[in-house]
Amino acid sequence: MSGRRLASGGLINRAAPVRFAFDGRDFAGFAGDTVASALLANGVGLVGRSFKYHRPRGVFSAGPEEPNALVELRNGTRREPNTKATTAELFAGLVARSQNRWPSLAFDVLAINQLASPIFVAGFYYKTFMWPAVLWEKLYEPLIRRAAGLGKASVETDPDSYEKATAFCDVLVIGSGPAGLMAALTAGRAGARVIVAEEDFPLGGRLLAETYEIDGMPGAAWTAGVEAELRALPNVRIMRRTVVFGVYDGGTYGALERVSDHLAVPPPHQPRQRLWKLVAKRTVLAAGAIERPVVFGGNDRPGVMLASAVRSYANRFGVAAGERIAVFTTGDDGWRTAGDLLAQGVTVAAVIDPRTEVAPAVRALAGGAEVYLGAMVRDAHGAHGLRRIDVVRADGSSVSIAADVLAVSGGWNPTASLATHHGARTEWSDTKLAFLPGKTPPGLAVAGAAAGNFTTAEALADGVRLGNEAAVALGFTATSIAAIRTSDESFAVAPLFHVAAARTKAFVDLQNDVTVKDIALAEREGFRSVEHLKRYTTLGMATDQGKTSNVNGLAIMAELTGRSIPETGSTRSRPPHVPVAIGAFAGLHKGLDFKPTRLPASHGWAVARGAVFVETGQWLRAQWYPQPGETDWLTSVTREVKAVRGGAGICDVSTLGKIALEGPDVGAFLDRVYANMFSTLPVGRARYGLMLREDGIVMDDGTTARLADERFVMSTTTINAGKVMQHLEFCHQVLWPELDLDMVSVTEQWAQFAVAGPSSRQLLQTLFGPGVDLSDAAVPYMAARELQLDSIPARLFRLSFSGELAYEIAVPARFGAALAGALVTAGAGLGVVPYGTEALGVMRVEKGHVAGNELNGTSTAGDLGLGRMLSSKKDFIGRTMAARPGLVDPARPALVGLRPVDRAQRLRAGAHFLARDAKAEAANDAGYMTSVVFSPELGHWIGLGLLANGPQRHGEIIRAYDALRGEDIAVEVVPPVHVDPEGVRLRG
Amino acid sequence: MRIDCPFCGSREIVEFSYLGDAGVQRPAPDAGSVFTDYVYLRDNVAGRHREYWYHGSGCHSWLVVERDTRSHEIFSVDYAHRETVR
Amino acid sequence: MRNSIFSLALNALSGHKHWQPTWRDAEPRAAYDVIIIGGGGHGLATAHYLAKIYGITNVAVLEKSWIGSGNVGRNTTIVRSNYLLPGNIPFYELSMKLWEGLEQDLNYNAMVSQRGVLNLFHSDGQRDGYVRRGNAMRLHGVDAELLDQAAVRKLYPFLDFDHARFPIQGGLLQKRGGTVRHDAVAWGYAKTASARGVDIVQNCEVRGFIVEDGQVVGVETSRGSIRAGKVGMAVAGASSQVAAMAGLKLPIESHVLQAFVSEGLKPLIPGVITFGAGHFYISQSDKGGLVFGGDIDGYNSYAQRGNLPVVEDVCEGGMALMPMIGRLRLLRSWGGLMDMSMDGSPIIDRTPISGLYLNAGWCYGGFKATPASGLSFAHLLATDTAHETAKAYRLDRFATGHMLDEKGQGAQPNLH
Amino acid sequence: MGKLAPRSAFAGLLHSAGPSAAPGVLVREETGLGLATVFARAPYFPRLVQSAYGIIPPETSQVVSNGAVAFIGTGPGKWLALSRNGAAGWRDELATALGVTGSVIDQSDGFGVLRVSGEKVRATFEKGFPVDLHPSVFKPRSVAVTLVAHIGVTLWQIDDAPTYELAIARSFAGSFAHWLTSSAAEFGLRVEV
Ligand SMILES: Cc1cc2nc3c(=O)[nH]c(=O)nc-3n(C[C@H](O)[C@H](O)[C@H](O)COP(=O)(O)OP(=O)(O)OC[C@H]3O[C@@H](n4cnc5c(N)ncnc54)[C@H](O)[C@@H]3O)c2cc1C
Ligand SMILES: NC(=O)c1ccc[n+]([C@@H]2O[C@H](COP(=O)([O-])OP(=O)(O)OC[C@H]3O[C@@H](n4cnc5c(N)ncnc54)[C@H](O)[C@@H]3O)[C@@H](O)[C@H]2O)c1
Ligand SMILES: Cc1cc2nc3c(=O)[nH]c(=O)nc-3n(C[C@H](O)[C@H](O)[C@H](O)COP(=O)(O)O)c2cc1C
Ligand SMILES: [Zn+2]
Repeated sequence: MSGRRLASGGLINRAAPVRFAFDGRDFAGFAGDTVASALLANGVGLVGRSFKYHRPRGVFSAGPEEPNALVELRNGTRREPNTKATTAELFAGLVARSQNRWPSLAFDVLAINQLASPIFVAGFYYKTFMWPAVLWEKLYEPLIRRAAGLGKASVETDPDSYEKATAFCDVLVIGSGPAGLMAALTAGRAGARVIVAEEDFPLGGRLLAETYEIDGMPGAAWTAGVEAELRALPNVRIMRRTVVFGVYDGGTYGALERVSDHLAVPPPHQPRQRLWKLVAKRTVLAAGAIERPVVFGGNDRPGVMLASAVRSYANRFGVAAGERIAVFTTGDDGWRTAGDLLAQGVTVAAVIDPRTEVAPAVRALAGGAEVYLGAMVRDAHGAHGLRRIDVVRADGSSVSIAADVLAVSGGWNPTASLATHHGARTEWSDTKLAFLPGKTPPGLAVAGAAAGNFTTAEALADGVRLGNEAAVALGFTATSIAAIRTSDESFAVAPLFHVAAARTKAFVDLQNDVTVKDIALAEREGFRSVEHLKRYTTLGMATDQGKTSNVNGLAIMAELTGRSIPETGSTRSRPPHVPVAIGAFAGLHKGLDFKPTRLPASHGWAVARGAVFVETGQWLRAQWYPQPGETDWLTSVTREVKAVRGGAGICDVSTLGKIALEGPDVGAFLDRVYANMFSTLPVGRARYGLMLREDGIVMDDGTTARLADERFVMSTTTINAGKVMQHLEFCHQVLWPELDLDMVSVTEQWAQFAVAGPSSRQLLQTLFGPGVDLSDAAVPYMAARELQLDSIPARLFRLSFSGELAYEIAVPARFGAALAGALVTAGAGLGVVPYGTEALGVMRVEKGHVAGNELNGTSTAGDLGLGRMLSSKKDFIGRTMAARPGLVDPARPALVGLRPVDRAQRLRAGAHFLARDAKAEAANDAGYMTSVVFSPELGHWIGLGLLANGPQRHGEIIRAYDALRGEDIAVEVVPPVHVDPEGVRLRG
Repeated sequence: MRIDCPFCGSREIVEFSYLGDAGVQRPAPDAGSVFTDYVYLRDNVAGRHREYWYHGSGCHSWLVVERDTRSHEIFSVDYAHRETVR
Repeated sequence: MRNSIFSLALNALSGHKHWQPTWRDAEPRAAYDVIIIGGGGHGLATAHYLAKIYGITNVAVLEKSWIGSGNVGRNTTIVRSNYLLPGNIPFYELSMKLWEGLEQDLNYNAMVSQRGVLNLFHSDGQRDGYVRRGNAMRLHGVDAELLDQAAVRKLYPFLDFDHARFPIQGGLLQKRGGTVRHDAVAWGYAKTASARGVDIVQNCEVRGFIVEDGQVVGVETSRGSIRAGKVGMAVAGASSQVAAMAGLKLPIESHVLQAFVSEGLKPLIPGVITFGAGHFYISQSDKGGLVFGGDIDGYNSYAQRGNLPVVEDVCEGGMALMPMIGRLRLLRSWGGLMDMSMDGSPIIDRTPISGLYLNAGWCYGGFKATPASGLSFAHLLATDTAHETAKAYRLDRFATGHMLDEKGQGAQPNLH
Repeated sequence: MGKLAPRSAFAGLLHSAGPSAAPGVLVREETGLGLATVFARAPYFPRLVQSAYGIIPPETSQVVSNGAVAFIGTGPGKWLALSRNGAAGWRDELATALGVTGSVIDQSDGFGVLRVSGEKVRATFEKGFPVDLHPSVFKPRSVAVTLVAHIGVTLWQIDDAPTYELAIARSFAGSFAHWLTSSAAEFGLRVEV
């Protein structure tokens, strides 16, 4: 293989070449590569353009902290903008493109933004673009919006699926570096149920990227040994490609498993990703640390990289990031990059360290390479790739060094953000030169580099200690682990966050193009709090959330304000720890699976009859049943209504809530929850009931029947079924536990049909046969009966929503579909039709019955003409508050009926009422139309509405004003009951 | 957040509905303006809070949970009225 | 010691010397005519209008942290005046008008962007509700348009029209609605108030009231006691806590509302969209992030952070509405403390304690109210009478039964 | 009138999915069960249950069974009483046996009941059940009333195989079957009759 692939070494599979494309060019890498390592191996240094100035950018890191190497991965509906090349695993046929450039990566027109950079300083938006105001939406904002943003999203539906899952454990170990592995091993050996979550595809953490030895073995080999033991323990579960992204309450951790992202497409029945909720009793956070760069002039040039990343590429991926690599480090760790490179035969151009003294063993790592102590890199040069660096010595003299890669190390930032998700801030340590976790979430302890214990020996020891502590806290016995030998590591580092002498633009936040000058400007303008600094300059707000820039930014602010770093503080980090696909949070709940669908027992029957369905909460209900030749809904609905009023119809009303109440105190209980009286209801009878909220507003209505002395069944509206159940259980369990009764929902148990129309009795008589007496005397209006239908228990209620002679019949739900058929058969000679919710609605409006549009959570019983139902003989929920002046004001809009004066005109719900000659303005708003239907009986549209002083205005002509539709029509105020006001029909 | 239902065990909050302050007491009928306080006024403490939760997707018990509103730490969970457990 | 060789640094940083602090970071003085507790949008706007319209400049805004650290700095930036009830519409419309002139008023670009707010409906009942609302708006002279499904599709072709569990029927569009760059609102008001002499005091937490003869005459703070002729509270999520210092109990609960932003993207969603069949609304920031949110977490909280179920609920709504966002990544989530009132509407009123004034109960909708709230509260503080548009926001409306319940949920704050 | 034909809750809703060679999950609808919600109303309620069925209703979220009849604890003082002898007469039989000591409400049609087993049943359930089903925690006789993919489910474990039974409110059967099918497909789901 050409380019920078080293002759040997690394954890890639050299026997498995993988072809991929970047910006339309074909390349090859190996299994085990990331897109970034494969690009570097092919000598591709320029991979993207920056956010604001469109500056050329290259790979900067080797992990999730990457600010620069963001690509659009995959094509078409699977396009994934802003994907980190440093974590994307290579697969055969992978396609990636660079972003934020036009027309090409090498030549990007918007790079002229750089010329204007003196004006594009932090906060420049706020100071300009104000005149003229109209140009903001038309001109300035579109320009700004187009220039901003990075990748392009696909606008088509994501074709892949996602899953959600929950797993429980005793000990969750986050990270599988030396600290995590030992924590898992100790807790696992002790017998605890352990989950190890590792973001990367192999286990091992930094051990995969370093050359030091553990127990005489290379880190990767040692890792393999531990992994094998962990795999053998049945109580340990290893989750690779799984990042823990958030710490929530109650030991709940959010994690994302990238199940198929390393494949071209997910295998059959496999999701693309799986969202895990990990519920843990104890957690060991062993997420390692991220190297901190130093800020200097031109530090964004492609080729300027983290020193640890250069080591990762060399040791884990067998790639030399450059041909002449210089190292700029403020601590011992960076020297190891020089040592490892030299060992691989890569030229090290120089090692530059601002410290004047370095331990001899560290110094020896640089071998024969040039070393500059007491010196700093001032500026880096090179257009599309690094060419040389200017090094300035303590005495002010400078020297230029040719290099195509500069490996930079300014110390390490512990990856402790998960430990701060509950709100505690990290604490600065002057000795470690790092922010360390402070107060941690309950049950969570931090190990290894994440705790600032940066050496392998410390990481291993932390892991053993905390793994044991967690196990012991859960009642397991600690295990002892023999001391593990590790190579010596020295960790000394000097504080250097930026090189003040820089002559060219020095970037703090590489992705959002925030420079040292921007920070200085923010300081001058008073944005000195780090949180102000962040919001004013956008420092740390990009896709990397400032993982390599926040600390440098605030350190610069600390210098500017003369405060210490702890006084300056750090910004708050928030979930997710790394960006997570929105689809994963939704799992399978999208499209038709957004919410479950509830189907009544007769659904299949209705489908077979060609019904059109409507969503009612989670239920699907038949809305109407079009007949051949009927092309618009109104024709069908009108036919259904006429058929019911002229003969008989059946309608599935199973979706209404049904609650069984049993016990000696049900009557007393109902008296307290209903506004009207129920304890007096005789056995075998039903009564309409009105339920208020405690604030005096109507909550729900329905009928409740007494089937036996201590046995009642209540019905609720479909929408409020759950809410009423919850309310009743509150009243019983909390307010009046002394009342002896039980209640349970039986909505699902009974399939219930309305059978309505003048022929309904005849229909039922056919159904039940002559043995059952259905005469008015035997089953009068509001009767409730338990009887048998074909030796099946059935319930018959003489209730009417339509105003016709009508019944509701209920059978156990398994017979629901059959009953629907049987009802139609029984009514064959009577012209029976099935009718849907529309016809139901038409008839209820004709009868002036209130429903959802009127029971809207703000209407009182009085508003709905039901004021007389409020019993004065007893206390009930809502009684006291219903008497407040605002709720009994006679001027409140109250229920009326409406008819268009010109009968040909259509009414519209939502129209507002105005007096006939009133101007259309708010002061004259007298109420609004709540429900409208076309009445087949009357041959014109009718409505219900809430009108100020309504009941006193019957006969008045007012206007229904619907400005939205440009309509303004004269309507007559009439009583709400439009059809059969005397109720002759329902007594049949 | 997870609530340790005394009947069902530890469950995620999606199974529960929240009602609020369990410190309020429904006044006697005709208590007048005390009713306004009952229905509308809340201590809304920052700290330990006794509150009603309903395990509607579980055992249907109304619970009183004592919880810190600053940390979401839960100290105790009990049936709203032990008497209902016969 | 090592620092010395690096202290050269500071000298290089002199490029933008002429810029002044946007506001004076004032030291608290011993007494003011008016103290406003809370350096959020409402507190700072109140100071601006007190100084500008009522000429009262001996004013301090006391902020316990940095200004804008509360909800003004963490909201989803939507402004609109598409309200339903007569007690609300004029107030929010005043606010809308003030937004429209804000940049000129403040000489600060808060990026008021009238990109349109679309509320979708998915059922006939919902449509009727929106028609009622739209007509109420039109009666108040507020713009509103009813869109059918085809019109919605034309505007937003990428919504799920064909495989949706709750199909989109149409929407109510307010074209004048839109977004405003939230932080800049706080900074802009702070800038002009400060320029007129108002003291903006950060890191100054009010811990108690100075009460003499039953009258509030000042506050105790983390930076000492400060006296005042009048004290106004505009502390949003902390309303109950601060009121309790004066012995007051409010019809308010504090709940957490989360919000979310995606990674930056090229322009994708031109306006603001609200899903009608789930808890989800979305817009795109000028930086390119999709800014979205949903419902509150639903339990009393002062934690300023939420839990996972609501994140899932919001993303489920998002995927149901626009399945193309599946591969886009959620970058950051956060929470704010909502002062959820018992009827979902705010309170701008005097309190039973003389000298103490209340501005609270904004729930999750108070950002859009910032200018009108500031103006009305300034009016109340200056004149002791309610501003014309804020007359319905009385504290005693719960006792008298004149609630302003836009959602019809009753006295359950977590449902508003 | 002819006899009304019953239709079980999951009739026509369960379909095999995924690899069929060695299916990891087996499912079967249990029909012909009697179900009732039973509340204890008096202290001697357990004794009446015992004398009728030889079992004591558990006070915790457990199921106790005599083979033909099981009491599944679904709440304090509340059980789903299951009879394998069919729905007909089950409520009345229980009501007679318990007299005034208990309330009995027929639910034989309120739920569809599935019996699910197989090598991969826990791996499947992990994708929906927010309850710890590890054998050290959830064992034969354990019961959980919970939410799976927004659907209420009552789950109880039959044996160590593990075999479970689940009761799902009838109207949700289609949505639940869909969840089960898509979650088990990767392991192979076989519908048994
Ligand atoms: C996630 C989220 C999304 C939202 N989305 C929208 C939206 O799209 N549209 C909309 O209109 N509204 C929205 N809101 C609501 C809106 O942000 C708030 O209603 C509004 O900002 C509240 O007013 P404020 O700006 O004055 O509050 P804040 O900014 O919270 O100001 C209150 C200030 O008081 C300070 N304070 C508290 N206690 C003390 C004390 N003792 N001493 C001194 N200072 C104190 C606080 O630190 C804070 O700075 C949203 C809110 C959130 C959290
Ligand atoms: N000497 C130094 O200056 C220095 C500095 C830093 C690190 N190190 C080396 O690093 C190692 C530290 O060991 P360690 O175990 O603490 O860390 P580590 O870096 O070796 O391992 C951390 C692991 O956690 C994973 N991870 C991070 N966040 C995660 C998340 N949210 N979810 C899932 N996985 C996540 C990472 O992918 C990584 O594999 C030692 O080998 C040490 O020598 C040395
Ligand atoms: C409208 C809006 C847009 C935001 N865009 C971003 C963003 O692009 N990147 C980011 O990191 N945070 C963004 N945030 C979130 C803030 O970083 C921060 O989380 C929020 O203001 C709350 O503050 P806190 O997290 O410090 O408590 C945005 C916030 C808002 C309100
Ligand atoms: Zn429970």
